[in-house]
Amino acid sequence: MLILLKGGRLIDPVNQRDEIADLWIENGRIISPPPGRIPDQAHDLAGKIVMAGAIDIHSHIAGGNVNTARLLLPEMHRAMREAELPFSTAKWSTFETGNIYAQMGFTTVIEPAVAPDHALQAHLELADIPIIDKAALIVLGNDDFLLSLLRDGESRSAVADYVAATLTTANGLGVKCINAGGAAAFKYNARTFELDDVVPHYGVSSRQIVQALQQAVEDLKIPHPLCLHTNNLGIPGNVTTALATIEAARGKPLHLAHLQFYSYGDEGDHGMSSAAAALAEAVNKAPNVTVDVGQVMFKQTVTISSDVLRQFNGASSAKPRKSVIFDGDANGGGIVPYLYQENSFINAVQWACGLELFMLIEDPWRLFFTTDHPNGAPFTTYPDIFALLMSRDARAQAMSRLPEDAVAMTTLNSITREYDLNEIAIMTRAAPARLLNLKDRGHLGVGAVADVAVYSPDKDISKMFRFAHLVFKDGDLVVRDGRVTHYRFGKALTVRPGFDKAIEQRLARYFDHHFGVTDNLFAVPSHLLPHDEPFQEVACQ
Amino acid sequence: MPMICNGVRIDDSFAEAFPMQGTAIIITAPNAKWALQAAVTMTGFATSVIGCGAEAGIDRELPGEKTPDGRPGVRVLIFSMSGETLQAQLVNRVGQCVLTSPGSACFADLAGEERLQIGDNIRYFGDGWQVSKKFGDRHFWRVPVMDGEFLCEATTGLTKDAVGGGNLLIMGATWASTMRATEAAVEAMNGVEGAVLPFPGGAVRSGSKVGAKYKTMMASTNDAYCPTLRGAVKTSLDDDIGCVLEIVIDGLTERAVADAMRAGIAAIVKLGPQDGAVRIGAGNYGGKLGPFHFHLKDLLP
Amino acid sequence: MVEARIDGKPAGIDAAVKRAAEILGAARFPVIAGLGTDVAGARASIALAERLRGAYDHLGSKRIFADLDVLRQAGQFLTTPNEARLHADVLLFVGRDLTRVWPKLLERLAPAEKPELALEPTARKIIWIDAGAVPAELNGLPLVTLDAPDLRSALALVRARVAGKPVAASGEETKKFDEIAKILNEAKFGAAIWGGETIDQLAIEMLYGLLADLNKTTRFSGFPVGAGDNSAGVVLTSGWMTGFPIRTGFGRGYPEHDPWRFDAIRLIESGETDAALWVSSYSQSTPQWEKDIPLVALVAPKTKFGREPQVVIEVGCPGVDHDGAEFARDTGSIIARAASNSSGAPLASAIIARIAEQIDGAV
Amino acid sequence: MKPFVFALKRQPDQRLDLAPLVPHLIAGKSAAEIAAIQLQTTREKLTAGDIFEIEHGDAQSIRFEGGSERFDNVGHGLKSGSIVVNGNAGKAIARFMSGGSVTVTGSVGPFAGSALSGGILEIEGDAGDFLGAPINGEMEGMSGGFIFVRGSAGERAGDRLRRGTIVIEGGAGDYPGSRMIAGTLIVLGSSGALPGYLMRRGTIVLARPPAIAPTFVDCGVHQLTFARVFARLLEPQSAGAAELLLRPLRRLAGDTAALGKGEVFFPA
Repeated sequence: MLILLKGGRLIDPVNQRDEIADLWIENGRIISPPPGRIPDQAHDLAGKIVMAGAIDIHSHIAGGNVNTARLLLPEMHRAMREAELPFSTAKWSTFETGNIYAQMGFTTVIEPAVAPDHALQAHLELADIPIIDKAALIVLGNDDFLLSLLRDGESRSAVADYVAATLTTANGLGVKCINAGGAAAFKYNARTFELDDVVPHYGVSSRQIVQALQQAVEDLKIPHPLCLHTNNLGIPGNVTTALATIEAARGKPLHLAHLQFYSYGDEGDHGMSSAAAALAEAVNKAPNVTVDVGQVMFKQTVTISSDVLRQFNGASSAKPRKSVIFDGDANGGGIVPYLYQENSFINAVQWACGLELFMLIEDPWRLFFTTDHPNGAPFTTYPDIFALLMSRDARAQAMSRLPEDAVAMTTLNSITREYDLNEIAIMTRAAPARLLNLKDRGHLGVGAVADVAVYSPDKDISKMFRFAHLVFKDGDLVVRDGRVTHYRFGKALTVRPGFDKAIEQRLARYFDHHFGVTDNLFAVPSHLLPHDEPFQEVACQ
Repeated sequence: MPMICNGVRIDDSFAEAFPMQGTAIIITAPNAKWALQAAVTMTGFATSVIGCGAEAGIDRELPGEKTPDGRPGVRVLIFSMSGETLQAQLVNRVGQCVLTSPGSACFADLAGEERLQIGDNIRYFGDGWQVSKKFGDRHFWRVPVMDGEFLCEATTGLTKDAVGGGNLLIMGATWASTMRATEAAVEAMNGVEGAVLPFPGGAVRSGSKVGAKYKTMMASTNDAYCPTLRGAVKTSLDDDIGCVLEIVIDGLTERAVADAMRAGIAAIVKLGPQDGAVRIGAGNYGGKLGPFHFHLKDLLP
Repeated sequence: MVEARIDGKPAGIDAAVKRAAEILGAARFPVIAGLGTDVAGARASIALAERLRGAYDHLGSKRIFADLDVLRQAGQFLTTPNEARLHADVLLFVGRDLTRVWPKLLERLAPAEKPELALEPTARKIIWIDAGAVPAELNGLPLVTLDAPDLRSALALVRARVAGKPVAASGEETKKFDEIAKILNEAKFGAAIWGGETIDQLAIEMLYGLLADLNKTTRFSGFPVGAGDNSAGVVLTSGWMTGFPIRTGFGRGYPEHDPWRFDAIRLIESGETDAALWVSSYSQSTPQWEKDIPLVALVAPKTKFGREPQVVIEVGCPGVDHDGAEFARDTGSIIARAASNSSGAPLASAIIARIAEQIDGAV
Repeated sequence: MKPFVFALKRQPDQRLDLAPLVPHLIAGKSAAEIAAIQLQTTREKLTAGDIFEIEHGDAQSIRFEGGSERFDNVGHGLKSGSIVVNGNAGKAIARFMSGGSVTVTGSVGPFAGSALSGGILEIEGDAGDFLGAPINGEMEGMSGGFIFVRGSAGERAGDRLRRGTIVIEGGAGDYPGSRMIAGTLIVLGSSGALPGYLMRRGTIVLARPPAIAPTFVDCGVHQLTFARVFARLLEPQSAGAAELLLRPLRRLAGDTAALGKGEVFFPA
């Protein structure tokens, strides 16, 4: 089928285009204008904005902890509306997730925390998210096997082989590390865990674990740098941890996840202040570092994290007052419902911290748009955040509802920057594709996958981004006027780094001896997933 | 020119009164004796806001059928110039005098949107063992004490429409005849609901004027009514007056104060000048200080 | 050779599927019950329920909700069998039928071995409340058992004494509970394992409270042995598909979760449901309701019915006849179970999908 | 004004959701609009007009003439006014009610008065399990108001009760007052096993208690003033409850396995 998107304003930072032009699609790809051919389908996009489909690099949409959150809070997601497509109104379901993402013009979403032993469930869930492509980052760094390798001083290649084998079995796109060593130390009753604290029994520090994984990712040429959720998340004064972690990266690629949660000083009467400006400056000076924000919005949400130590400590502020604390085989996790409130001093500072990072980190190619869904806010708030980024007035209006003393602990009031659509397109399309080495995504050039989002410009920026005018996935028109018209199912993106297969036998012996089970229990056989050819490989660099 | 009723001269004057804030509570106990004891103790040393922080008195005693817990009780009114002071005085007095009194319980007895804490504050005496109980809109605290539990309503209503400083000046020939008239008036006034007479036995012999020669004194003796100074100052006394006593009235409403004054005047008039008072007057400051003016001529029997 | 019957007579599978679709498609409010099937079977069943605008339930509901209601009304501390095996210096077993419910329990936890990942590997201490007959594997281990005529009161006593609170028990009794409390309080990383028929929801909530109290000063977690027939896998699948666990219905075109309304037995006995699909591929379980309503059964071979269903199709067992994804107690996660004795027996998921294709409105 | 009457034409085949038939939702609607309100819970559409003969009247005073155990959510979220069911009702009657009154002459299903926060629910027959209790993942049960059950209640009456008063004049099933957060539960008939299991605070008064768990400790026999007050306040609605409260009562404090600041009373 030949499709013509006629006369829209194409915003395509990769190809440095911002102009009124036609866009042609055929067989799921963007093609050069075919001279003399008549399109099978044509859309007049005069006055519309055309961008590549958006890519979310960090959103907890599947896996054991996410599903536990669903089961923990049935009272929070009662469906009320008849479905047009199966399960499309089933709140918090995989189906609703795909529907809402697609309606906003997102076409690829990364689930950033899949435990290797829960990879099959995560992929079963991802497979049931319609429309979008997706991927999983695999969590390592609290696992006995890795910590034992480090304790025993094993070689860099042994670590890399283990990482590659695990990633391959679990069908991941990259490696995530969450409070390196902290979850393991929590099993020995540690209640805090710093960058240079040592995991009992193993004698290795958090810093050593991070650096070993960072090295392995680099050695394996995995595109996505190690995605790090570092120590002391959410604790006032933790900016020192974040700054030390940037130092610890030693100039090598590192992705710091949901940086907002690490941008806190401990000044003022409440012992909580924004240190986002200092942190942004450090990020500006460290070209090896990429970050995503983890913006907070004022809403009921549920925090879902494999940082079980932090979640245990946070469980006392659960609202409603219930939580699940899971000591898993490695990280485990904690599910703690939480209500961000405008009248809360701390929440107001958190909200401002995120926006300060957005505004003060200069390079949109190294700054990613996230709420750490659902930890800072549900991904359904994205359109509202775009509005805040693009309008100083919208920020001022939002600030006026917050405690003045909280706003005073931040620099947000003095910031005038307003994002333009080009910067939005870099942050949500071009940069994520580059980060993940997805050469045929995130742009509108010839040969790119025809993931295209068309928006109707509106004074109400939030409305514009909430309901895309049209969305194409692989050249298939799936959203019209903000509503999904039919389902299709995308792929899970994976990497397949090469490694020495000897590690597999070693792992088999390990599982047999330690756990008394065979390691292939954790395999993710594609024939057990509901759609054919569920995976798509992304090349290592 | 004075009016004359049953031979008693009534000044063409008025009592000048001030807005106060006030509340009402009911104190109960296993018997009337201990209910009254708690009430008397709580309303002790509550004659004048000038020195006592609050003005308080017993409004009336209640039989079991009329109290929330079916035990004998006493209704107490307490007044002060500000809500804050009233709150502090209420908690202090209930805490020191009612909580401590054997068998007592304490209930709100005034409706109102604005609330004063009682049990909400006193509960902390329970050291964590206090128990909150709600019934519909009513909220009680149960505080364990050595004879069982002190039950105390969480809050009571606050009125800002209270009136303090209604008064009658009772003037007679001798102390004995003046006191007879005063006692008759007090007894009659005690029958009026919503008003109390905060001074000892309802009577005050040290009526005051505003200010003094001494800078530290806000008020000082009302020399114009002191019989021993009648030649030395500009006196207000007639030749046949050898003694003056005053009754001060605080009420939850302007109406209650007026009713009490009316009842008092009637009792004095009924007694007549032979055995009682020859003249009734009222204290005022020229009408510039207090917004409530109770003209005696309007309160005649 | 696929075994299928219509009204008790042998039938071809196509005819059986067609008849099944007619029965279910004609119903006002059908229910899919049993649900003893793998993730694919659960997924197909839930999708069919959505299409039929019916409801679904699992044969292990009672046990499922005993645990799930605690999790969602109070919270939970959870760990895995691996962690209990490698870390736990104290094991707290609750319920006399744990090893009957999960025969491999002790093999998995290897209680006789010292916990390899403990800081100071010493012999494990084991407490068994409501022990019944203690399995031979535990002979010679440091074991404290407590016979509890009333398990609920026993757990309450343990929790109260762990927190040093007063109880109304004799000195002798209190001494016993204090001994247990001391072991629990001194655990470095303890693991509680509960389940079976003797523990109800409130007792589990009491146990959760005990874990919460212990975690104020030390580490303690646990896991339920759960119900069989892939109940946990079905609940998880239902979770991501609808947001809710089993006992969810689609009568109004969107998922409504209601453990009382969508209890399959209640639905059928009350007459609110007028046709049922029974799925049991792990065991020869049969429906527990009395009422005679049109029934389609996808069951393990040789399943015996008191009353012949309108349609019977025999299906394979996941992990035996065919590969399947299912929840494994061994790991506490959904795993890929390869066929141990691969056969041509049809997959429940495939049959259900074929039935769904024939329902009106299929796309 | 005469009441607004919904007279049942015939027993429904399916459960009905009567939540839309409350005063604040029908006020101002025409007869045709009300008759068109959909009440079905299956794909078979059923409107109010299909099920009831509707007699227009004062929307603040609704009467159901003829009930059904398939009537769910009667009086859901009632804010003011009155609803009378002349017959039985199903699940979750008066759930989320915050004011007004709901009266049922027959018996009701489970979760009656669930999360009720104000007003009066009176059930002349029996109530099912989980009277006043939270549903599924909700953390709090009834949080104010009154429930009077003239017959008996099922298991776990007053589960997670947080505030308010429940009087059951008949018996109660197992675990009355389970997990109570606060509030008052009074049972005049016999009670099932383990009253007050896991209760944190609150008051349970049982005329005929079963054996009580060992995590309730004896605090002696008392005649407490609060009981006298409650007796007086309850007298007009339940003479039996008032009579029970005025007797000398033994006080057990518990559940000491949980917070332990609750109490179970029974006649000495």
